[in-house]
Amino acid sequence: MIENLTLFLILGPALLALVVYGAPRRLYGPLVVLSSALLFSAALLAWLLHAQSVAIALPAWTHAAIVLLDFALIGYFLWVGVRQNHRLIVLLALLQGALLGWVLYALSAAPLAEIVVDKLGATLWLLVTGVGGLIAWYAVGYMRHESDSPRRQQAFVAILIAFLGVMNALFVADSIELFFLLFELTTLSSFILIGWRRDAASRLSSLQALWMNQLGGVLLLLGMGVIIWQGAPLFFSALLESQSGWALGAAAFLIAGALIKGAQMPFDRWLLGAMVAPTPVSAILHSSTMVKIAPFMVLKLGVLLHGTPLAVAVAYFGGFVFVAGAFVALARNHLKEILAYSTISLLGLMVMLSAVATPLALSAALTLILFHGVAKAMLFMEAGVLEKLHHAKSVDEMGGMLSRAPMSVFLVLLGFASITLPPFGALVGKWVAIEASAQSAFLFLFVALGSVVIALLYFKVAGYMLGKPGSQMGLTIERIPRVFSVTTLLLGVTLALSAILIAPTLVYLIVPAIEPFAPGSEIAHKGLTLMLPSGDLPFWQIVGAWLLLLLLPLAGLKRMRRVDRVREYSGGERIEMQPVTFYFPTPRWIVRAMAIIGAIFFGLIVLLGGVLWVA
Amino acid sequence: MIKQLHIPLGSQHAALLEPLRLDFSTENERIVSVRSDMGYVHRGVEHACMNRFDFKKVPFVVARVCGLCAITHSTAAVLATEQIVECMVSERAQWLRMLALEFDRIHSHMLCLAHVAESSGYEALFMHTMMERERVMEAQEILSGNRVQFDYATLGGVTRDMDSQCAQALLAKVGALKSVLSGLRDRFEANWSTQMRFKGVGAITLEEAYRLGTVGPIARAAGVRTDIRIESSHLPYRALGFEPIVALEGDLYARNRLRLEEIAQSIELIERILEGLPEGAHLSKVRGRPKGEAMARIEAPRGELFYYVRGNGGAIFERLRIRTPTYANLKAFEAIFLGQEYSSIPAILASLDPCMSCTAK
Amino acid sequence: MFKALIEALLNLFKKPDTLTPKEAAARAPVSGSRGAIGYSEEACIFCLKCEKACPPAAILFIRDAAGKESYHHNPYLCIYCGECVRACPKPDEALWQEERPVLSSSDPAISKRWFAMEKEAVASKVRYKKAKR
Amino acid sequence: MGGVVGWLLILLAPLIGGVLYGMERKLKARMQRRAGPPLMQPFYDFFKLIDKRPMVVHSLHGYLGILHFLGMWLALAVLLSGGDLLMVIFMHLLANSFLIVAAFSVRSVYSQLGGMRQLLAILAYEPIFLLAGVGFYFLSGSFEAKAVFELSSAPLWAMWGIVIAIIIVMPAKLKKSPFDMAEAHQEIIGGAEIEYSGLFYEALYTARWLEYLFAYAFIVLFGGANWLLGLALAAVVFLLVTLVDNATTRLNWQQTVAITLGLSLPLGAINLLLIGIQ
Amino acid sequence: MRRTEITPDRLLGEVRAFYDPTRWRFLTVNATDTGAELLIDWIFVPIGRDEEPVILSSCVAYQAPLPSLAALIPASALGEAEMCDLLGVAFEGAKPGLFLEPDAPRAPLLKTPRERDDD
Amino acid sequence: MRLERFRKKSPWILHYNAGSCNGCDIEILACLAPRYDVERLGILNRGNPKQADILLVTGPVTHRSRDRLVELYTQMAEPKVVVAVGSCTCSGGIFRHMYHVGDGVDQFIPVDSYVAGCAARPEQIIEGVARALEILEHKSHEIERPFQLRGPLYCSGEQTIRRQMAAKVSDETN
Ligand code: NFV
Ligand code: SF4
Ligand code: SF4
Ligand code: SF4
Repeated sequence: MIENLTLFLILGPALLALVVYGAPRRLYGPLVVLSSALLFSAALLAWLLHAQSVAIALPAWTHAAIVLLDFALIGYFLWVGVRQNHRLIVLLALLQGALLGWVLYALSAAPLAEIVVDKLGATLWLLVTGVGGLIAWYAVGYMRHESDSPRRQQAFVAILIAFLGVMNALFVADSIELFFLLFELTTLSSFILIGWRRDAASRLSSLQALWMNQLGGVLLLLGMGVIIWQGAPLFFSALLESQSGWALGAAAFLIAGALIKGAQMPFDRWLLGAMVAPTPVSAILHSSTMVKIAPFMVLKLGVLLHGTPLAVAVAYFGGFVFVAGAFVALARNHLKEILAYSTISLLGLMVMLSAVATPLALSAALTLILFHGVAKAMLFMEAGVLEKLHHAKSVDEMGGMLSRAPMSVFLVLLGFASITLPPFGALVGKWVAIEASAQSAFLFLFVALGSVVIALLYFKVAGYMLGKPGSQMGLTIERIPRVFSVTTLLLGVTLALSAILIAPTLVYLIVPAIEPFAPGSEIAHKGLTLMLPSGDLPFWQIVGAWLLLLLLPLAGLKRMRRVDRVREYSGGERIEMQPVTFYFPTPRWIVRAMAIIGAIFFGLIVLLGGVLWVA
Repeated sequence: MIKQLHIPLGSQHAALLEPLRLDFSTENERIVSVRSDMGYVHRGVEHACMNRFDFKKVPFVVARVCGLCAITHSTAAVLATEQIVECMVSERAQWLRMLALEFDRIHSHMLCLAHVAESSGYEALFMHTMMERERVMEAQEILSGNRVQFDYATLGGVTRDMDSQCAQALLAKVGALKSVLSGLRDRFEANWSTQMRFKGVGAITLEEAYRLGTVGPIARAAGVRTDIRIESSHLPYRALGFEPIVALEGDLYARNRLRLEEIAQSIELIERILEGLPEGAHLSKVRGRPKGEAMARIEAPRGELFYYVRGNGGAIFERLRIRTPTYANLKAFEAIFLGQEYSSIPAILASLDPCMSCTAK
Repeated sequence: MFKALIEALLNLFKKPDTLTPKEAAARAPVSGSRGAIGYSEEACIFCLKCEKACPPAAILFIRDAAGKESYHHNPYLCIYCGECVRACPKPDEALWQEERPVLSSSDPAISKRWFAMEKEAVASKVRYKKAKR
Repeated sequence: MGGVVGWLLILLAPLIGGVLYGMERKLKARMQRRAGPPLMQPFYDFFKLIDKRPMVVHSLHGYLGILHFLGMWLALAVLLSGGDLLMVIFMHLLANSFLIVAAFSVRSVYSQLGGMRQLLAILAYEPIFLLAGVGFYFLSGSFEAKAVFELSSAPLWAMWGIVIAIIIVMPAKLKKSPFDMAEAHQEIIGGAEIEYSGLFYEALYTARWLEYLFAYAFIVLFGGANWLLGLALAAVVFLLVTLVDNATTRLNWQQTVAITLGLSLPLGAINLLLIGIQ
Repeated sequence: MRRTEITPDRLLGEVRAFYDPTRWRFLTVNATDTGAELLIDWIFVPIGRDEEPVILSSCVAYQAPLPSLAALIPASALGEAEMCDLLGVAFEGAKPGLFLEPDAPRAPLLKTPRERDDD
Repeated sequence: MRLERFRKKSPWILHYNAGSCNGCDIEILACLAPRYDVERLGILNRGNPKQADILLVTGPVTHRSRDRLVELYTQMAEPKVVVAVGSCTCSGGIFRHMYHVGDGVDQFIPVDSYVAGCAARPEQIIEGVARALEILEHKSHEIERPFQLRGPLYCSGEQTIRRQMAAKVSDETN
């Protein structure tokens, strides 16, 4: 059963994408909904049925197909580079080709299954198909507001759906060779989708994304090279079992490659550039699923790193990015940019936790991966709604959005709250994070500082949206197309429900997924009470905070009676005050310094890889 | 990104004693431009003095231009009028006028200092300064019978004489004040937080001070050696051996110190006046009606106060013109505000010691 | 800061500068303090010098048909300058300034009544002049 | 704490907080050589505020004030019931976030500046409190306040640096000079509070009492099992904070953030390092 | 009071000729309604010395346009605005409204106050 | 419990200078200083109309400040009292009949306590405030309107919109 589901989850999206693309205009919307539902049910079923790891060996011909596809991709990149006259891309493509050729040349077949479905993979499928499916659905509505031809719109949505298959496969690929292909496929989809709008900015951003991700590919290939050099099989499971130094070296390269995909500094620019693309792109590729490759990779190899200087380097790198990303975000003004940087920042935290690799830390990391995915997807979708329906892109234009788009603002606030306030998943993740990182030196300082800065960031933006309500602020729910409201509300409800059920959620969703990597997690629950070894989160606190946060929107809807309305104090003058906000201009040198520090960390990781390999 | 945010201050505001409206455009709280409206207190005193009140009432009316420097207004009006009516003012009366002026300076400066402390969030220092200020207020009551509006200077002299008992009481009050002055200075200066808050804040350069025509403590704190007490001979300040105090930095810190030093100086002057008070009548008769024109300048607590009077032989002035020190300084305010943090504005404003009721009359 | 800290600490043990209600009540105004304006009709010779001298016109004399003047004073208009007393030929007898200040009032009519009185004072003089002519 | 005492304290919190606030006002007045208000003044204010005609800028704003109060109570309850210290801090953030959102939701520059500065104040003190939480964890092996109260040797001795750090940021938390820029009466007239009146201001006013109690209860933790020592420490800090309030001017937000973080964060970190080494 | 008579168009030249901000302070501009015309005085006082002030003056018709000193002496703008407000002097660049509200009398310090423009 | 009792014990002040000469204002400031320490009576200077119970006005109300005065007054929640401090505030004082003043605050808003003096002494001010507090204790929660408000208050359902209340005056006077 699992095998079939796996195949469906991997290949199904491509098929469905074809159907969606080819479907008549009228049918394509429902078809997207249907595909999303199908995929999600499959993922849910797989998750429910999953008992232990299932290995799936692919038929021999697939190897040839993989190789073919690999070269096709690299060839395509080369072509893009030549056509766009982008030397770096050409160079990297050639490098990739050479490295790949060499790897393939030295590769010897191993009797291992290419795909291993473990609980972690099954859990991540839920995220990919759940969030991704909703985004695809949302994209149907979103693309109607684009100037594209219907055919092209359908193509766009189809690519999104097909992409889900890639991600599904990626999270269960055991063969690094296969993983490389999938990695390159995500690069390709990034490139295509970022460049979707075909204007100058899109072109530049997409090319930037391409070369940076190619560099990631090169690093992956280097990692593979190390493994091949040692004559070891090109599989994660094999890699994890070998205890020698070269394995660490290989892991370092693999992780470094993944970190680029996770847009960790100094490679943050490409994710920022993704802003120019239609919003669903940002939502699906760059916040909720694709960038998660970075923490996923660290999480996967975490056990191998455990206790090595490499782990320390990666952890501090992650911690640094957490704080630095939040700081840089403070200075930003476009909502999407802010969201992008806070994604980078939080990815840093996940990377850090994955590198710490204690059961608690891994649980925290996975919690963050999941809930951040849900929250960020929702936030990006709302950003899209604000952009499309209210023509507000920068935070300035959102002054007083509350009176125009209460529902969107409310959901944005919910999204922000879910990352900064108890009892939401992401915050609980952070809480667990501190409790986990407290055991390992000073990492928690990063967590403490970073979470405060993130809170500052979010409240600042939230405040701005609330800034200028109309004179008599009654909240009337605005009319927005059903696609938008249903998709975002579903995510919102997920956040709200998971918040009150956070204890069971953690115990039944997160812990089993982490178990195989770091057995002996001490997270438990009693009813709604969440219990960690170092402290409890009793149910009444969860419920209390939840009620307060839920009372708020209810309160907003209920007008007070028998209470006078008065105008704001303005020193006795009858002037309308305008909303204000601070901006925190991060001086250029700080941004540069942060990039440099990031680069040093990054270089250190790669260097450590090299040293460990040689040693 | 909208970088400029407008922060209005006033017309009613906790940091303001008087209605005044400042509209700051700020970047992150840093002032980039300011617009002001200082006409809230315009009552039309000049008009009333030219239409309703006869010249003998004018000193009492113009005293109500401002309660902080009431005595300077009435003295200036009196000094100007005395030039164009027949009257002999005794030396004693002139000395007593100086005495009242110096008291007024002390109380005004102390109020300003207290207000600076309050505006910078140092409530205890505000209380402390106000507590010490009570001594001056009491002295003023002993001197004139009222705490604020002295109604002391009048045409031909002063409204009441002073006996030796009164002089003793005054000496005791200023003596007590003198003894606490150094402690007060310590609290303004020997404190890291006041230094952080005041040093280099709200500064004006010497050049600007000249260019913008500043007067009074603001000018002196920036290094301009200007003091009407030496620049005019309406009042016999020279007999007291007077030398103006000047500071260099021109910032809030310097202005605080300058005011404290001027308080000490005024105390000294008061002691000298009480010591060498000449004998004579405190009040002499005024004959005739104002005819011709005259001007008078005196050093008010905030700087140069100018009165111009013109009579045509009638009981009512043909023209009375007041130019107050704050009025002269207003242009400099803008220059001082620019580039400051909004959070320092109340303190800066307090230290500039603006007086809108003087300005708008 | 430390000096200020210590001083604040020491202040805890000093008697507060605040007047207690009793002290405040017992505290007579400073001798010579300028307070309420007192008037005695018996001593007054109705020279009207005080009315003329008063800057805010807080003293009004209203003349009835018989030419009898009645004195009116508005303590809520008076500026307590003492000019009236200085102008009065019989200071301390007809008109004097007390040391105690005037107490507050809640009578909402003070202002209105005075407006009427101001008109009346002018009118009464005109009327009287006319009648005399 | 925990147990019946804890819950009793939680119930009576506004009362105790009110008295604490009254004491502070009295103390402050005496330090300024004034007689000061009666001890029960906060309660007089309380009853008066109930009696005012209710008035809001808009409903949401009013509700948010009440939510702020409830949130503060919840945060206090988490602390006094011996809950997880990190959660205590997050709950406190939750409570404050209502106020901040409220501050931004009205069209008043002062309110919004207040909200902004409140955020910055949080930036200034929150990391230190998190640091303290971790410090307690190092000593007791648990993040729970309960566990701290079982420590036989008072954490005060081991966590000296953090105690000092907390004392440094305390004014920022309680909105006292020199770090009271969030309230800054003379600049932004109370900041976030400015648009509240009557009953709704009441919520903020009482939330402030709770905030006092919250802050000082956190200090009591440093006494460990020896809660008398903790109380004494809290009393000393109380006196100290009031004294400093009466001996300094207000600093602006840049200075505040620089001083609090620049001074207390390294101090706390070094202290933690030392604890870690042991 | 010693006056130097000038004509308005010579004002700027005259002032430039002697005005040194470190030696002279511009005290104020003053206007007096003599009943037939306006007497305008520009008063300069010495800084730090007890000397006679310099008074430049000029008699002009009520509505005659007058040059502004603001470019040379920033502090003069205020005085000019006030004179414009209270006496209706037509200084270059000065607008009424510094002190007076819309419903107040126009140019109240003139001997025969002007009618309000709007009624 | 009779809540009215507490009004007297915690009167918060808003001070507005409607064109005074500052004389009375500095005496109000002196009331806050240690010598007279009005906080002993529970008095706090809030500087914010919304949280104030007593409006201390000084000055004869100049034309430019009258709108502001009324605006601030309407922003105060009932029960509230107004204390006119100083002769010029009670009746215009020396400024009476000048062309840019309104001859006393009671031309604009109801005054509960008139404090004489020029300048009013701190003792007088405190006494005047005390008198106003007696009145405050017996006031109802009914809306109090500024005098220059003509026409009905804007009400929707059970709530009164105080914004309009102030705007009316502005329309009238400008
Ligand atoms: N400006 C001014 Fe005055 C002073 N000093 C004026 O003569 O205070 Ni009101
Ligand atoms: S004291 Fe002055 S104001 Fe009062 S009645 Fe006498 S002259 Fe008039
Ligand atoms: S001046 Fe004296 S005597 Fe003359 S009317 Fe007045 S009170 Fe009477
Ligand atoms: S009553 Fe007198 S002292 Fe008080 S403000 Fe009015 S004019 Fe000034």
